[in-house]
Amino acid sequence: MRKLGPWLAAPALVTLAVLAAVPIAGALWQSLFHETSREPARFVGLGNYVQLARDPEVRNSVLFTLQFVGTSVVLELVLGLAAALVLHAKFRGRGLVRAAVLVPWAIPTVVAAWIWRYVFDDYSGLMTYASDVSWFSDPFWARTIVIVADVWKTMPFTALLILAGLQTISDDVIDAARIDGAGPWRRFVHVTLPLLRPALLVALLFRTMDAFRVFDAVFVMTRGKSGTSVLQFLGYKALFDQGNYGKGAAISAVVFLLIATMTVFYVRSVPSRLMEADR
Amino acid sequence: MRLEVRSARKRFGDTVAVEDVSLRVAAGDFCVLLGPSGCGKSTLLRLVAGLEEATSGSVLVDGEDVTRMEPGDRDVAMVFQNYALYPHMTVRQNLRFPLEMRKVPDADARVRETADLLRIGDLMERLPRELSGGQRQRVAIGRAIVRRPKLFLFDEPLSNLDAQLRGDMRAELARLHRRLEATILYVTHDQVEAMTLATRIVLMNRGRVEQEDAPEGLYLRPRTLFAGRFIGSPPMNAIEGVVTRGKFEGAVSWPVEAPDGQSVLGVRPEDLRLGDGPWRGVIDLVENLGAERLIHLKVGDLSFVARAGPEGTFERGAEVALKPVRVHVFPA
Amino acid sequence: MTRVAAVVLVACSVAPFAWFASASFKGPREIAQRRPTLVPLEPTLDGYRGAVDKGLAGWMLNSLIVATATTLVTLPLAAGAAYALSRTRMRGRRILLGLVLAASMFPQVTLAHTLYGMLQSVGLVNTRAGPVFPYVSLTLPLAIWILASFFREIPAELEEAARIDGAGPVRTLVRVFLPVAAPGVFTAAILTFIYAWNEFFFALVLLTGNDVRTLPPGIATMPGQYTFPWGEIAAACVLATAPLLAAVLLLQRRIVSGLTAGAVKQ
Amino acid sequence: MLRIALAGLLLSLPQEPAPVELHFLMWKPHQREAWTRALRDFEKLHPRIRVRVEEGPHSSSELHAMLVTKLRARDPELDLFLIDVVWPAEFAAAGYLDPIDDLFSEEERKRFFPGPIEADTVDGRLVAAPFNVDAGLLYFRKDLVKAAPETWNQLAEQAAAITARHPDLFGYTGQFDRYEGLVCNLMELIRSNGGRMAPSLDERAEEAVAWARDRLIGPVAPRAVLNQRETESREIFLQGHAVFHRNWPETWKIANDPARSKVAGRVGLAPLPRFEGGRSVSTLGGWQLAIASHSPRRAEARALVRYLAGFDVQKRLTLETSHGPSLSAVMDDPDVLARFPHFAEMKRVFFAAEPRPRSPDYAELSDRLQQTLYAKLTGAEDGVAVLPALAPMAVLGLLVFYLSRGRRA
Repeated sequence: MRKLGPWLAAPALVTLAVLAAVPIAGALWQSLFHETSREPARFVGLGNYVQLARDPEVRNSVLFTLQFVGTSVVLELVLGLAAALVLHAKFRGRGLVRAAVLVPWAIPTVVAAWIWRYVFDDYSGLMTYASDVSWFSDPFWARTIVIVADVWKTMPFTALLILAGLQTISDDVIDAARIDGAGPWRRFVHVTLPLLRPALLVALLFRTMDAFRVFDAVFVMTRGKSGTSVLQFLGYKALFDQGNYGKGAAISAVVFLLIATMTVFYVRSVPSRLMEADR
Repeated sequence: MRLEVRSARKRFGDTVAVEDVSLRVAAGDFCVLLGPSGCGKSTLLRLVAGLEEATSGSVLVDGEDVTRMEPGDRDVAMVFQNYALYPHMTVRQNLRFPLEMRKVPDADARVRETADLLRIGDLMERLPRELSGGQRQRVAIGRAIVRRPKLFLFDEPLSNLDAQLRGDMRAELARLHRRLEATILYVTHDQVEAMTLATRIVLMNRGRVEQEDAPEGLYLRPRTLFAGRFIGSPPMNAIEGVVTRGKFEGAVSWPVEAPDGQSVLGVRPEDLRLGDGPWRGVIDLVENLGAERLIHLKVGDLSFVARAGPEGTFERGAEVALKPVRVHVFPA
Repeated sequence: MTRVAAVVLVACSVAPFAWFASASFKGPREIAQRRPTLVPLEPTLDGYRGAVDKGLAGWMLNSLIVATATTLVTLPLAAGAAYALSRTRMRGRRILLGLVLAASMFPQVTLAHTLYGMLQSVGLVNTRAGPVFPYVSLTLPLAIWILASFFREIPAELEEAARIDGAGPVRTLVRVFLPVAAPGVFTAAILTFIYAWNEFFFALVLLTGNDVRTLPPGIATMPGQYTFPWGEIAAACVLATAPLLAAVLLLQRRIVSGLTAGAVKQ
Repeated sequence: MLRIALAGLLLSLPQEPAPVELHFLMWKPHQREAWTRALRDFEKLHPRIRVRVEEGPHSSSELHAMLVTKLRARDPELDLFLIDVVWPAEFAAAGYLDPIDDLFSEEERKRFFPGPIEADTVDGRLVAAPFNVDAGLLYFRKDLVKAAPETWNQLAEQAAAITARHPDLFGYTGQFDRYEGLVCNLMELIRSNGGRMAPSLDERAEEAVAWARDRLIGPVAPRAVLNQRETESREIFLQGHAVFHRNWPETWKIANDPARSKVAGRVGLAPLPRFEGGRSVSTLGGWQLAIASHSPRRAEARALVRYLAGFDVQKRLTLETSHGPSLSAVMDDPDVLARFPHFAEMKRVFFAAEPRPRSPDYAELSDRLQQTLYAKLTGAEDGVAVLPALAPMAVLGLLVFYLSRGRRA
């Protein structure tokens, strides 16, 4: 079976090359041309990127995307950690609680977007009991709601990753700390947290990459208005609404490069052991 | 059935696991590959099994070269350290599997016979996770026996069992070896298992054969200090010194028949007699093991261990005379 | 204390969906009312009937077809690669796994344009087969990662025992390896299916005809020319989520182990 | 040489032409039977031509995406199709449309409403034929409003007076969500103040937008309109919660349908108000018939265009689907007026309907316009301050640094 290795891996790797690597290369190449549904392709080198840099809508989109990623990932980590601690505690009905926590993760993102749009609907939303603010037309609230929807939807995923980390910590280490007189808080800070580092890092890595790819919530809830136009949405609009293929390719290249740099920055800092592949 | 290994070598990258090993196992032999962990004994076993390919050298079964042959075609059975029972199959299916692979006609009869032999008849419909360590071990052995192979390979089969169970299983293995007149190649780091089970022991160290001999031979006539100290526990006392014209001079001196030159005098704790003799030692510690006592004493700045029966009083700090009844000399 | 925290956690997780589900049973008048009622006063199935009229059944069937097709294509590819990456001492294994992990990071929009052109040239735009291609490339990395983690947990002695028992490579794979790896394969299949069922970007871009649309684009573009049917949208959302909820509640342990497989090394 | 000439001759002999299948792509019709009957009659007139209809998605942006895909790929299964009134410039620039100047004489073009013809003429050439017309209209509660307001300020005053007596009513609802509808609603305010939207908002345009922000949304219309489109804003009028309401012609039928509207029978119709010194302007909508430049069946497609743009078919479809015809004469027809008395009022509005700013890059132009107008209306800059945007990322970076700093666990 040893010699079969390369043959077994080949089909998957070829698929990935053709359906992922080639399109990425295509996008990067396409971003060097000015092409629209009305005009043929014309080489402009980095012209598209210069235009993007000068376009305030793109500037706002990059900034909001970063704000979105930062806020939602940090919130998900903190809430996820809290949820994981609750799930890790021993009490009757724990399985039920875990199932309930999984519900948001299982829900399609489009559905989650509709839910929160209905909660915050000006006319017939739940929040009309709270105040008459027209939520989605106010940039601050529109952005907050998009982040809340994402945190609500994916916090369970982070919680599960951290819970897995918690479960690898053997109870007798915690007992030892208890015997050494460490109170619950100090046990958490000096024993649990340090041992949770790998799990927290992996959760951060996965979630940051995913957060950059936000699109569904913005499309359904706000269609990018009130400053919630994330990069993927901007790329979608340029490519499929405005038929500006050069601009769309350039935006999608920016998204890709942002994620690539984050990945390199992360992979260098995540303990290589996690990336360990061989036995 | 005759197994022969001719100057086998195995390298993993730049580390050499087995270095030019040759050995012969006759039919009915219980040959034990003994040595510390990392000495290459398991790798050698896997070479014989065909799970690893020799970098050079060859393996012959009944004179037939099987070096490049698939494990399944070598008519060889193996019992793994972690039993390697198929978790999704019941005991019966585990036993039947090798027979199915070979399309053996009287499979059910052989399975029943093996189950009776190993007294696991009542476990047949259970899954491996529902068995105890000892039961799993017995089923693993059953899966080897049911095939009636030319050669049985054991890879430290008892190391996962507790002391009590290990003793029982050792007796069981010895009984099976006699009943089946099986030819066995057995790997262990436990010298007690080697001494009790083996008809021949191959002591290995850092990929090479240190010494190959019957158990008594290895115990009585160790050829190197390593062999001397590996067999017997607590290990043989070793005193550095020099031999000149039939007399060893070191922290102690004793007449020996050995070539002149730097040497090491080896004395087993059980070969030391306390009470009289030219050597003087001060008792440092007395360990009471019930049936016997281990007396730790200082001779000059050397520390010795001697074995004594339950009688006799030995006080810490007391001075005592002692002499060896047998010595071994090894070139340094 | 943890008991209170657990209640809060459950409430926050389930309440929003529960409220939206209750909205799905409200009639058009009650739902469009200012400051809606919490529980439907006059429950009715109009929402569900309306959603079905809009083509929900078709969307659901399309989602099922696309998700199943994706899973059936992704799993064998992933199993092969995962086996090679975790069981054989293939050269360059670590780099390949790193590449595979990187492949799961690609944003959809970057793939979109060229992939759209490729699919268009073979006439696969606006067909159910269309989205399967991007879905496979997006689910492969996750599936490989999960399967590799599961395969790594299977002791090598099992295969060696089978080889010694005389089973050839194929029989070893079929009779010994796959049955033992089945739970892992099943978990990877569920997660792949759920991803394909939930995916929105490519479904929106590649499936414009209402007869081939899957659930996400169908639901997202439900507000039509004439009505903003909150009742129908809520109903469609409930029906779109039902199969997933069932899967998650029934296979919770499996899904959890899949999600955390390998993510955290002992 | 002779043989080639002969072969050429043979080919051009009038043989019995083979039957042709014409592919017509349109949106999902509301009264499909009316369309089917009209097309079957066309096939009777032209036995050689079969018409195969493909129904695209209803939303115009999705139909746009589908059409561009097919046209870029020169899809053989596309001969005739419907395009929105704002697309001719883009599609003509891309070379997708087969000009049809020769199909309608100067005289015949005059029989269409001027707005659509203007929208369908690109660089002086007629590239599409108007099929139906939409225009912004003012709906109001006849039982509450004595006479429709002439000016926007009058509307505000009347609304204030009425809502004072009926506190549960809103004064006005319209479409002010950030989408194409916002451009239509605000164009009607801006143009009726004599302002211009393209290439940028001029001073009178800014005035009109300011009026909408300060005097309309909030005091008269609920702020919710900033998140509402045609359907949500109409629902409030149908539930009887609004005095005035701006929408397209099809709202007339819905508002008078008792099954769906609480105000059926109490609905008035009028041209949209204007600012002092301006004139009432409605944004032009509606669909045009266009022929694919790459289609080998252009001759047959032109026959179908003439048929569908002809008086008889326009009249029939208007009667059966109640949409606004593109030929003005149809709205004077006694049978039509008998059926739809409100058409008399609507006709004046259709004549005053103006196309939106025209450009080959309309989608981008409209998107930027929506951005600017929405920011002005909500009074909130979309801009993201750099600091609050990067702060969370900094926290994230610190977290990663802290978590990875420890000894390789």
